[in-house]
Amino acid sequence: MSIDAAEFMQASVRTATPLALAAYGELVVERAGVINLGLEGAMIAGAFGALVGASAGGIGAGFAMAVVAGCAATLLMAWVVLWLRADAVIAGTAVTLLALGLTGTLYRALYGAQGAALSVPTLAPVAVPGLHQLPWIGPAFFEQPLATYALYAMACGLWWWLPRTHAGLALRATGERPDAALAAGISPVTVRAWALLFGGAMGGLAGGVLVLAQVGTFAEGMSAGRGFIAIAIVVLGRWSPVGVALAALLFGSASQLQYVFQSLGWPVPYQLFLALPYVLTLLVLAGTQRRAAAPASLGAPLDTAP
Amino acid sequence: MSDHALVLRAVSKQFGAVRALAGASLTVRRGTLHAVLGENGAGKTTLMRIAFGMMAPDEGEVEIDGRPVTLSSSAAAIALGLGMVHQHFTLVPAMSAAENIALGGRGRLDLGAVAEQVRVLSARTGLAVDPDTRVDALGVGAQQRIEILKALHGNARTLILDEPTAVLTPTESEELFGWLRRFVAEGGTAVLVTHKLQEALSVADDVTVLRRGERVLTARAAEIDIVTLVRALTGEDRAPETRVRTPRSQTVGAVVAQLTDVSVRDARGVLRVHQANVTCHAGEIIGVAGVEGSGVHELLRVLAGRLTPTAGTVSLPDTVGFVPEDRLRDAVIEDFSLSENFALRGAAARRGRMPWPELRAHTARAMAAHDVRAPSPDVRAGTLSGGNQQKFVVGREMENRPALVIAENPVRGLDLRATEHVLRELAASAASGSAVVIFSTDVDELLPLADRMLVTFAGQVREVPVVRDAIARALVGAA
Amino acid sequence: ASPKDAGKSAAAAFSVALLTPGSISDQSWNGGAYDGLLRIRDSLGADISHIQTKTPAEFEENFRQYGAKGYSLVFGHGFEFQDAAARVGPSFPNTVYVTTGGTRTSANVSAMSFAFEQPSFLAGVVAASVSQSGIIGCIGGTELPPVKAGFASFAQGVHFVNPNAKVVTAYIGNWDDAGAGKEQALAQVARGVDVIYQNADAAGLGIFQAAKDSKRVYVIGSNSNQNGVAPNVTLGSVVIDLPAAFMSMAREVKSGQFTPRVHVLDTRSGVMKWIVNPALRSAIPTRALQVVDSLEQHMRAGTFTPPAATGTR
Amino acid sequence: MRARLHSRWLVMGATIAGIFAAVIVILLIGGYDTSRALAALWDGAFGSSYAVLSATLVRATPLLFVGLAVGLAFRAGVLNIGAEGQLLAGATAAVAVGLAVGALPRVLALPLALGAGAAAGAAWSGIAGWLKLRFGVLEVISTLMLNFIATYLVSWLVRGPLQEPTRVYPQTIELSPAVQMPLLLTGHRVHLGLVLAIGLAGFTWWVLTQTAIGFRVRAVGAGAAAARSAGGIDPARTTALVFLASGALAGLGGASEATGVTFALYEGISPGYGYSAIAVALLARLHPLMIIVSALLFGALEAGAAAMQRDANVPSVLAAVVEAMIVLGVLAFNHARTRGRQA
Ligand SMILES: Nc1ncnc2c1ncn2[C@@H]1O[C@H](COP(=O)(O)OP(=O)(O)OP(=O)(O)O)[C@@H](O)[C@H]1O
Ligand SMILES: Nc1ncnc2c1ncn2[C@@H]1O[C@H](COP(=O)(O)OP(=O)(O)OP(=O)(O)O)[C@@H](O)[C@H]1O
Ligand SMILES: [Mg+2]
Ligand SMILES: [Mg+2]
Repeated sequence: MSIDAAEFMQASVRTATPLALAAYGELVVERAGVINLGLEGAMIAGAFGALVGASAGGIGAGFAMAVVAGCAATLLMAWVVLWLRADAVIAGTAVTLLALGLTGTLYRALYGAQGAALSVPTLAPVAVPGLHQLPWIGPAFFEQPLATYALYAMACGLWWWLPRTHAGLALRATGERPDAALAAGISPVTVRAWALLFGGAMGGLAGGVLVLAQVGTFAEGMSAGRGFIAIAIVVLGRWSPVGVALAALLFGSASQLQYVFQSLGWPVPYQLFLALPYVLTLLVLAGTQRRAAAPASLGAPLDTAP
Repeated sequence: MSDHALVLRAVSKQFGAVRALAGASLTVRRGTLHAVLGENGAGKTTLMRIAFGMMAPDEGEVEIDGRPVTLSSSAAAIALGLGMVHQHFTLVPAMSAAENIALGGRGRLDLGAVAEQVRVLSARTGLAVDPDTRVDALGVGAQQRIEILKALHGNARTLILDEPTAVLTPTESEELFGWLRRFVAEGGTAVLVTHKLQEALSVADDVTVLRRGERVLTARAAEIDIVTLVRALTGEDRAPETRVRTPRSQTVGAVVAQLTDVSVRDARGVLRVHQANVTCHAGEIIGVAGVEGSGVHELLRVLAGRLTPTAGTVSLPDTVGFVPEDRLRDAVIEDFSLSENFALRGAAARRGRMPWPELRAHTARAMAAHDVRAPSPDVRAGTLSGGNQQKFVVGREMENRPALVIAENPVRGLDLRATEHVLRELAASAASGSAVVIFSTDVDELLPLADRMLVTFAGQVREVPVVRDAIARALVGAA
Repeated sequence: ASPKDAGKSAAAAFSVALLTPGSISDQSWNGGAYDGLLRIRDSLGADISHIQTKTPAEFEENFRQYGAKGYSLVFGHGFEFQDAAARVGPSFPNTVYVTTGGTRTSANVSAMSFAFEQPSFLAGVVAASVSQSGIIGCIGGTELPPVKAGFASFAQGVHFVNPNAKVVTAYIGNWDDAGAGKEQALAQVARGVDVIYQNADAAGLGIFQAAKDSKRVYVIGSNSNQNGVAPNVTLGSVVIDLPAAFMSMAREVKSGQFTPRVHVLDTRSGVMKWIVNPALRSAIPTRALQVVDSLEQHMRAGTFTPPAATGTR
Repeated sequence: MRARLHSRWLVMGATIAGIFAAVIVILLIGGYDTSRALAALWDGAFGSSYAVLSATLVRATPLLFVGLAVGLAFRAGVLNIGAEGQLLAGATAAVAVGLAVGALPRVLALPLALGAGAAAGAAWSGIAGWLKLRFGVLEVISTLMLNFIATYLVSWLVRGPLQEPTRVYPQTIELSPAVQMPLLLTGHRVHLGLVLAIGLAGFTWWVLTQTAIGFRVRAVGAGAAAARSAGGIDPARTTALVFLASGALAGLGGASEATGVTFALYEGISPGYGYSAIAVALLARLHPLMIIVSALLFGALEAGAAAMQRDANVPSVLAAVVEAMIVLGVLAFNHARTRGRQA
């Protein structure tokens, strides 16, 4: 039994994909100054949307429904947080609870308590001609489901968009100093609403990937805390697109390491392996975090008029 | 096109129980520089924010270029050719000057191009700004210059400047006014909110005075004098005080504080203060001047005991009063009541219970003694006007008769009466035997006050005569 | 009675409640129990009530609430309910508490003990016969006594056929994360595993998917008959006929013949079963099927007990 | 102003009505007896002395401890979201020590177990404090990671060093009566932990408002720069203290739950109390006495949701929906109330 490095990396990227998608959504939301604890809710909503969509109209419809469902979850969040000016942390917690409950309820209503079995089609990995033959990183990065390539596009897009467009600038300014944005004619409420919507779409997409590129069916609570991990990844990645990519990859490979170690059948308590990704994250943080700068207004409610 | 670039008519605005504006009006003629004066809290900023679309008036009308408008946001105002320099910075500290100036645009963002435009604008206006430096690495003077360039960047035809000179050096102010006069001469229009009466009379074409949310005076600057202005501002019939201090006491008191060969390096290892030697005597007022980055703030913080130098010896008295420049960051906690803010002094050493009834009574006494106008010691510090906050801070720091007082820009942004009050307090403190060190960006504030002058330049501290020219030369490093 | 008006006249009628530790849509441990509850309602006309619980604190609270409402029979679905049942039992002598797992009994508290080891052993025999690599995997949700016992006996079955085979065991850490289930399975497949015995409830769905995505990898299901979940890769299922077990318990209580004890439910009682997936019968060597059949008969007859069955549960 | 005040209440009213309508519609679509479901929700929380004394208050007790922990931390600007892990550490230590001292008389044994819980909670959050002060690691993320690690640590301990002697079940043996919290009323589950928690809420409030230490904590939280410059307060020292105190409160919550309700250590001892605590504390606007009220509200909500499952056959997933809706409704109400007062 040996560990094939290329295969390990491929699995790491696969595991990192939904985490990174959700984390990019959260990155945008946090750069606008909001912490979206409803992300987990958007993710489970997306997973359920994917099941419904894909059962009715194939994979494309599945992803579309995933995005719609994720957006719906955060629209509620945006309404409560931006219009009612409610505390985002409580609202996010409630939205997640709501989404977990609602998806469970609808799932049972539509598929009965017996569930949907492994009924939806899933995306197969697609090799990028040429690139997938690169040693080590070839299969890891270029033999993945289409969703992973969409992630690359998203990452590059954000990496370009944040510093190179006025919209990106407006987003960052809103997260730092909403009053400055307001003075410059930008509505912080509008910016945050769009950011939340994007965050919901990405969370939904991440849920969709779980169903349509990995498991092939829905299970209640299958997001299993990934939304919260995605939020941690944003912090670990210091709110930068490149940092988030690295952090997601770190988390993905730490999880893979955990799986691989268990599969080797060593006589070590399995909890040790399960804790590995979190311990590794702590160690990396201690080594690198020295005064990471969060967006200055992160978590602070707006008190300017919409 | 109308003769009037901006008209505000019978504007009212209420904030909770506070009536900020009570039917105030303002008429700004095209191609003029219009000064708006008023005491702290008179409603100047509120009126300007309404003109700029950042706030909707409860009542009243806004006309721009003769056309009645309803502004939904500052974006709408900017589109109509308005630009505004805000009293309290509206800059994003974590962004570069160029990014801040570009904020509010659309489409692709080419920071290189923006930086180039900023350089051009900077050269044209004489306002030196490095487009690539992050704002949080800059001093308040530079930040103010960025605010101004930001307003100009939108190609504004009408500029509103809310106390732009409060943090500028006299030279910078002169350059700004020079440029503003040219701007106006070329057909632009400017509204200048200020507390400096002399300034208003000398650069403005027209003057409007607000009091308690109402217009009490509009006149041609050339046709009125300073006494008229003071009467309009305060509603009292009196002349402004020109000297708050009698000439210096001849006897030199004992040494209360001494810095010997003090050097300071900042977090990045840059040398900010180099082998400074300063001696403060009881009963004297030492004026300090220095441009941004000259090490002046580090020097003052070492003197205040708030910064430990990298090298050299420091001898300070037990009690040091400190009035820092950034009041809301370093001196008061906005969410705390006045009593609580008062209790901050000495909080580190306190043990056991807080004697609140005593502290509250003490605060009330101090408020009365130092003319802090607030309903009670229990109100949030954040609800006080800037002037009253400053009087409160000065009063708190004076309360246990410190042997040494350090004040940084203590009257910035304060109106006539608050300024007089604060300066009088500092003078009284010296008279009662404290050593008082006052830093001000505006050297003219120091001249009638200081017994000695220290000027910092490039980390070096030099003593100069209390003479305007000598100080001005030392500020730029000339002999 | 419809499911929606249970509890109304609970005190008068025969009323049965169920506490599950997880979601009843897991197509496995909890779903099977809920089926049992529904069977009791349909066959015995009972009023039923179900609650999903999370913590030991809630176990006790709900036992008490059902006791106070005069429920006739309350199931706590798992060994983890036994301490709470033992504590609450004496306060509500008219209610029978049954935990599925555990060993604690008292006047009105019984336990059902499922002989996982019996069908698991048979599953091990099949797995070893089908495996080409001689490396076989077990994946569980968390390490609970029945899961652990099943895996141990499964390994015995594997080694019964192929003493040199290697069995690796892994746990996902929860029962919901189907994505993690899939990754754990793929990690095993990458180490050469080609048959996986899973007992991870909803998280196990990912394990079936991993087998579908891999070549020549098979899964063995557990708790419920999971042969339909992924018919092309599922060799068979280790089934607990929870409805049958629940029914027998309910009949006993309803007829007033309840006696507190540990009910051992095994192949002989028909509650524990190894069910081959008919769709994949051809993938299993005939010889292996014959061995399984004969072992099963011996188990039924009581002439063969898998070695791992000794010990407590 | 009058008009804006009205519109605010209007928004709140509309929101709450909307939420109420949504709850009813969902229940109706699901085919449930709406009035019975809502009655069960109320009865399960407040409908009887049993509901109050054995369900609502029992659930509110741990929430109160952890709510206080989070509230105290947030007051000082420490974003401790690790109350869950600290609670687990506290429960573990309380049980471990409780098993060792079970032979001692209760007056000694119980305080020892509780003290161990508090110390373990403090130590667990102390790790995050140390990482922050020494390496600048943001506590938002380190405390979250420590939650996961604590979960797996407990999972291992109950199958390893602390496992019951037959080594079958993943749990410890039961604590001896000497280490069990006294019940407040016989026949009801509410235990001394509630009194302790309420006492601590009062004590926390007293410390924050009346003592110099509490004043420093609040000052650092409200304005660290001013606290340092004007008050000479060392924010790092104060922050370290808050990490420890907050962790101790959460740890005590775990100890109270283990010695008052579960009497043994299980891996699923907390259903996420440490996360609910954030909502509990924020809803109370971090005021220690208000946290009593909001913990009670959340405890009642949990108890009511359980009753909806039991007595009206509303599935757990739907009960969660109703719970979330009510939290959103409370948020809307809170919004209108506080905005109304500010204006
Ligand atoms: N955001 C606000 N909330 C509540 N009240 C406000 C607010 N802004 C201004 N006010 C009130 O309006 C009055 C006018 O404030 P404004 O800032 O317009 O005065 P100002 O003339 O600009 O004073 P200064 O000379 O100090 O800048 C203040 O006394 C204050 O009570
Ligand atoms: N959040 C608030 N609530 C109530 N009143 C406020 C609030 N913010 C500001 N104010 C009011 O604003 C007035 C002054 O506001 P502002 O911030 O313009 O200070 P200022 O007097 O202009 O100080 P400075 O002259 O130093 O700029 C105060 O009188 C105060 O009553
Ligand atoms: Mg002002
Ligand atoms: Mg103003």
